[in-house]
Amino acid sequence: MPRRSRLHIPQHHSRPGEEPDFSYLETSPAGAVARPDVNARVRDIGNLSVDLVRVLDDNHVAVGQWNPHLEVQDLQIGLRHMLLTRIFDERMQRAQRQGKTSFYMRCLGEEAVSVAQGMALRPKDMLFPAYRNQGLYVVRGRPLVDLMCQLLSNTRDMCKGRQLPVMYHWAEGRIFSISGNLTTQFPQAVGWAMAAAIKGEDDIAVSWIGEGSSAEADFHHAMLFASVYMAPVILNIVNNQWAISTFQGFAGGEQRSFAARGPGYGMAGIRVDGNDFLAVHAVTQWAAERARTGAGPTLIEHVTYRGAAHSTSDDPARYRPKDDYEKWPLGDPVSRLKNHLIALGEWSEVRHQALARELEVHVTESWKEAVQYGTLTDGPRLNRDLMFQDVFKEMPEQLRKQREQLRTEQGV
Amino acid sequence: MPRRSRLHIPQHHSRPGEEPDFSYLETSPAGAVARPDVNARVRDIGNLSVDLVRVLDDNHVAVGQWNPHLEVQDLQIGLRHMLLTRIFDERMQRAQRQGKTSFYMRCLGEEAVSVAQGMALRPKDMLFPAYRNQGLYVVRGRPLVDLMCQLLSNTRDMCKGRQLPVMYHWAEGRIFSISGNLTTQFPQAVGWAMAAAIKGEDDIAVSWIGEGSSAEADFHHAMLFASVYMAPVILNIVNNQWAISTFQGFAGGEQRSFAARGPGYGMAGIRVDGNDFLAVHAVTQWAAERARTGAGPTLIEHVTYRGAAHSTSDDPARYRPKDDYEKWPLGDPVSRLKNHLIALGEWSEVRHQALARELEVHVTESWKEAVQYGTLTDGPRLNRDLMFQDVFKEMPEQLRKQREQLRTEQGV
Amino acid sequence: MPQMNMIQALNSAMDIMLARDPNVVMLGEDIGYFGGVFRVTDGLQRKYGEHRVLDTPIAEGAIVGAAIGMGVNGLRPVAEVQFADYIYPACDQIFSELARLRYRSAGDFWAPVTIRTPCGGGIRGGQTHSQSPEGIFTHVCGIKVVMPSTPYDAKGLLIASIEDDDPVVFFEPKRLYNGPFDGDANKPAVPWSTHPKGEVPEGYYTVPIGKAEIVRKGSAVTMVAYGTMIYVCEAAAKALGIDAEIIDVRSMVPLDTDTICTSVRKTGRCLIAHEATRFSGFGAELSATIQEECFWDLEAPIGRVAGWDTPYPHAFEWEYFPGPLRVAAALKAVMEAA
Amino acid sequence: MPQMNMIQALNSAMDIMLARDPNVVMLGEDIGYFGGVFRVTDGLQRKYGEHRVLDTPIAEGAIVGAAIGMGVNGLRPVAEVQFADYIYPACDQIFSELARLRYRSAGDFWAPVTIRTPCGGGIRGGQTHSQSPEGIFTHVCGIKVVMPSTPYDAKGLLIASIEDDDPVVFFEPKRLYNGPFDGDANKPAVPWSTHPKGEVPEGYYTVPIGKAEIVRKGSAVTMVAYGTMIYVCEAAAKALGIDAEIIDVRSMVPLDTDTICTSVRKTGRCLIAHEATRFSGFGAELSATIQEECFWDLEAPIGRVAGWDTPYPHAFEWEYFPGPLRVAAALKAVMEAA
Ligand SMILES: Cc1ncc(C[n+]2csc(CCOP(=O)(O)OP(=O)(O)O)c2C)c(N)n1
Ligand SMILES: Cc1ncc(C[n+]2csc(CCOP(=O)(O)OP(=O)(O)O)c2C)c(N)n1
Ligand SMILES: [Mg+2]
Ligand SMILES: [Mg+2]
Repeated sequence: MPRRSRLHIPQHHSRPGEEPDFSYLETSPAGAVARPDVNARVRDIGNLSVDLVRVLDDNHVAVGQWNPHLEVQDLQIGLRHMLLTRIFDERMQRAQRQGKTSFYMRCLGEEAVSVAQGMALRPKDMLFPAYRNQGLYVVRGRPLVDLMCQLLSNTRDMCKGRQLPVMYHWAEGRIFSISGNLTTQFPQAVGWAMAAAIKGEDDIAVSWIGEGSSAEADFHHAMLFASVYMAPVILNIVNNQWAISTFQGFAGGEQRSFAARGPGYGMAGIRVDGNDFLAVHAVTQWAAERARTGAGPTLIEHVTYRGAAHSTSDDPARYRPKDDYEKWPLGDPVSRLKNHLIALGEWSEVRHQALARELEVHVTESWKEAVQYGTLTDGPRLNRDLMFQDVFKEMPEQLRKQREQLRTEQGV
Repeated sequence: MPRRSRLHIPQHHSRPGEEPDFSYLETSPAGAVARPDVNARVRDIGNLSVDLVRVLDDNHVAVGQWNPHLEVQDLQIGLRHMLLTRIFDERMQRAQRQGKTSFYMRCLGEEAVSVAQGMALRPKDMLFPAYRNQGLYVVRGRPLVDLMCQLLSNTRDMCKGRQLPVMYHWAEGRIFSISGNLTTQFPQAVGWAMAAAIKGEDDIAVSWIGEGSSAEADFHHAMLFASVYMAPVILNIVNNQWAISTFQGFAGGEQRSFAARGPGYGMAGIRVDGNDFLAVHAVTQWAAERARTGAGPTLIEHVTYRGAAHSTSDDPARYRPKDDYEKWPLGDPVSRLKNHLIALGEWSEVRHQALARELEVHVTESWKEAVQYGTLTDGPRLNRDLMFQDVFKEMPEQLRKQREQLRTEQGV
Repeated sequence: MPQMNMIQALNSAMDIMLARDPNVVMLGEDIGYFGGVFRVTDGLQRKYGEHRVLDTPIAEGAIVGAAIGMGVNGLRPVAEVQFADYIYPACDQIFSELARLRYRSAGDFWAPVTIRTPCGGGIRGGQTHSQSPEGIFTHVCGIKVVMPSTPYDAKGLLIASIEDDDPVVFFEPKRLYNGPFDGDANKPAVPWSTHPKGEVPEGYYTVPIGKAEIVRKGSAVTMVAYGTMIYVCEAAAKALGIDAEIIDVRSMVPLDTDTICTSVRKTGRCLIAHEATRFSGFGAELSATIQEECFWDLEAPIGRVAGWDTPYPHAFEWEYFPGPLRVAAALKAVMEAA
Repeated sequence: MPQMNMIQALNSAMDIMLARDPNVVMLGEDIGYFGGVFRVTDGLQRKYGEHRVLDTPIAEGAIVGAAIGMGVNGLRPVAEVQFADYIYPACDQIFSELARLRYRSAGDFWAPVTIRTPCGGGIRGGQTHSQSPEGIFTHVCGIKVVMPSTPYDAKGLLIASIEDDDPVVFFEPKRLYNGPFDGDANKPAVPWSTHPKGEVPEGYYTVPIGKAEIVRKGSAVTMVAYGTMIYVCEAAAKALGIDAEIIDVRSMVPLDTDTICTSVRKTGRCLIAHEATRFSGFGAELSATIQEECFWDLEAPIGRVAGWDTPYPHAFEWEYFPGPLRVAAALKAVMEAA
């Protein structure tokens, strides 16, 4: 168009057919960032929101003050959880392709976020996840069959057929229901944390959104209430660089890190290498202790990469280079933890292969069980009467009538 | 209550019957803050959002790099505008007490914000004010009679009787319509500025909200869009310490300055002494030039004090000490500019009194004229048919019928 | 029995619930130290502490969002939205979250939030302090919607709402705070002490959600209304000397179709009145339902009388408000149709 | 004439308007480089540049807020909300600002914003990708509300909406993007090339806002519907062999009462159908208006058939959707009532 527009448009760094270009990414060397006291004043730790907390160095060694010094066993459990998450994802993606479910979303490349964080928290801490946090269910031990039944909307679906696949919840496991609407869980987590504080309980709330979702009003709502009441909450932005087709610059990441929003609201902000299991674990522990001791909330930005498509409905080849994930400078979280364990002499390729096979069998067995309870297309199916329940605690007359009408309509 | 709540509740510094306590206020000495280049990178000027830009020192002398070196004549005009605003406010407050209007809102103590900013901008810059920016109308020369007619909802009301008093607008004067809903104008201003940039025009948009209003979602919307597209806009937060009954801590001001939100979003943020005419003028000029040259938006926090009640419906004696305004550490904007002019040898108490009398006469004369066009209670009144216009550009059949129905109902 | 105006009755309901249930908390703009811009929460923070009665930032969406989280964590939050005109920033949290949480989680999560908000015109509030948006909320499945018209009902319904495990949007017709109002702004104000339902028990009681009330028995026509319009309907029927049966809907969701339709079947005529704009207002649902249920008994078209389909203009408050003249004209039309 | 599906028709409308009027701009999530998740804006950014077709952050409220400011500054913005289920964060900017700006400023300011958003179910979208919230918007005075049911109307109405100086919320029934759909999910998909209104002129034309269309002439009953339900109504009438007159509302605000009521006066019977939840849905307004206008001609109660008053459940999509069975049952009831 002829007009000389002066509007700034965020620029993607590479497009289909181009070389992936990650030169925009600002990082810090592993071990370079100091770990302040958990009670540090926000104004004294502004650097945490700009630097990048990293523990694993290029030689797979854990270095610096943020090293959480985890037991080898915990590292192995973490690796197992991440690998299981990945294998589960692959299998469910295939199931969708086979028409067994309507929809799926993988977290390829982001496994460390949910797994390391899940492990750094206490079982009674309340989790308000987004749709790409399946690792939390793995850490907290929800049987895969249960997750699969949700994906299948079958007779054992925890959501009774009401939700799109991946929108799990687990009351006893203290994992909140996932909404289809982005970011709504963020202020809810803050409210939950406020309630814990009001009641004098020391459980904390933790919530996750994508960097794209941080554009929604509820991001601001959560930040503000967390800051004003110093709510015991950890707010996570998983910056996987993409929101469907738009890169993180369209969410405000071009000018400044997302973690920097924290100090802007008078809240601690930490930018962490989201593919570094140890770093994610360490900052989560720090933030959890800060919250639990009444020193206030923390915003954590996880710098990571969305390895797969946005969802099974998406085709990333339309908007980014095919091989970009392989070029991501922060590597792959599973390989990095694996290599760290190998460097420690506590793991090997052989053991890794064996573990992978074991987990694959576990996933396959679970799937076999799950489909017995029905799939979206084949029976057994949930009773359609369930459609009218839980709109209200007690079914009002009007819904009772509609239920009858449906029964008549379907000739039951 | 027996429970040991750990929730942090922001604490007011002084309550009715107590001594006003402003020890929480962080200030900088006049002249202490350096003035960076208008193209400075956000990350290099973080201090501007924490320090306090001040020009007038305790001896009424203008000092430091932010001194805008205004002509004496402009200073005198500024003083006149501020004084007129104040006298207008007092008279309109009385009119409300006399039952001539339903409602009024004064800006006592905040006159410098609108007047100095209005003067630092260009006539074609588009203004999106809140309800306490009447000074903008004074600067841009809207006849007081017109404002009064709006307050009276009379036959010459620019709003045709549709708006609560003080919700003015002025298309030719480039001042946008005031909504009753807080903060909605903030993202609209950004959109206006984006349009200017898209069209390649170099007018900028400027908007104002109170610190209390910065809690609304639209604050975040505005910040984000301004930052992402580097829109040519100035976003102002007038921190007059109060939002009806809650002090600025409830809007997030306890942990951090409001200006600090700017850098959090990758945007310049400046904290300025809002009662210092020169400082407000200077930072506005800086931000306007920054916006106009494509270097991006600026968030300005004006640290000031709401001298009067929130509105004529409010009773501040219920929630703050009676004499708090007199104790406000940053003084009164009118006196400070007056004293500066006196110190310059360009003003005197005698001239000030004469000016005040002249402006009082002007206000009184304007009022006499305005009430001829009707008051809320006495005629002449607007034609009630107007109620049905402007819902849509063309009146649909349905409203035509309702208009007829009203005519019948009222026996016309 | 003590006399209370509607403000006192609402305050008493909250006082009782804060005392009875340690999980009840209040939150909203200016509701704490100050006691609310209409003084409905006056004294509650002083009595129960600032951890039970919370002043909040000015962010209606955040207030509801946080209240949901609190509700999920076992509290029973009562959120105030300062004016119903300012409830829209909270629409997403109300429609997408509060209303759907129980459903989408198959009953495993739910948030017993009550949202109180003053609505309606007649106080010179102009277009942003006069709205009646209740109709919008009635279309969203999963939330209950109520509006009392007397101090007695206000207290009983508010206690019932707070105790209800479903979310409730509780509209307070602010023109009724200080007395019944029949739409004639020229008459002197009438205090609640003149009204039988200005008598309000000190203690705990509930008025069940989901039940309409016949406030005047009659045989010639059924007038269906709620909030301020109850009194306008009474005045209009009286002025015309028509033996109207007047029904106070009170609960829009769930709707007491039985009480309403039984009456219309009896009278054969019906006029519906509300202050909200007419087009797609709650009156439309009332009319549609009544028509479906009572078609064969109707002797005349069901009438609707409402606010005009324009914003509420400051200068024309009484020309806008569906006052006794407009209601009487509509009533006459319903009576004379044949 | 070229064949277009609804996606192509909408794309063509925007293409034409971007070319005709330099002030037309588009903004929304994923609409630019990517071309939209339903590909409705495909190719437009490539053709008109990233300053005319803007990718935005994920913030529906901000998108509408910014669009208003753009509109005030002389542009003619077309904002996309990715799914109608996600329009609620923008409610305040739509209800309080976009709808009221012209009124409150006495005509001095206004913003000619069009908000496009895909609505309705039938694509296995579950409760947050299937909603039909149009009824809510029809209650807000000051915005026009339209929904096309064919590619031809989609293009003509979208051009008319963009050119309209009033704000328009433009609902796109997404199940119709690729072909007419009569509610029977077991039948093979039907492409638009089989439908006469799949023929769409290449160039500029408008379909006026505010005019309903009689899509089938008939004498036994009037079926009033819009969007996907048009085809379900056709199928149901055909299945029952009933000579129904079927009216596509197209424009909910302003509503073409004349066309609808003329038909009902002729047929004496009426069934209203929509996909949205029934209670307080737009069907209520249709029913109330028709009843008021046509009472004396009605031979049976006006019927309503709609989505159940529950969220749209993923597993029960076809039990939820008001398909041919439900519509036929309702139609039968309307025909047999006596
Ligand atoms: C309120 C709302 N708007 C839009 C959408 C559509 N949508 C679903 S996911 C998505 C992208 C989210 O990106 P991000 O937050 O970065 O999360 P990621 O998918 O990268 O994990 C969009 C736009 C939605 N679900 N809700
Ligand atoms: C959306 C919305 N919520 C609440 C209100 C009621 N209200 C009007 S002014 C006000 C206080 C605003 O305080 P602040 O932003 O600090 O501005 P100030 O009055 O101090 O200039 C409130 C809560 C409103 N007008 N709009
Ligand atoms: Mg992302
Ligand atoms: Mg203030």
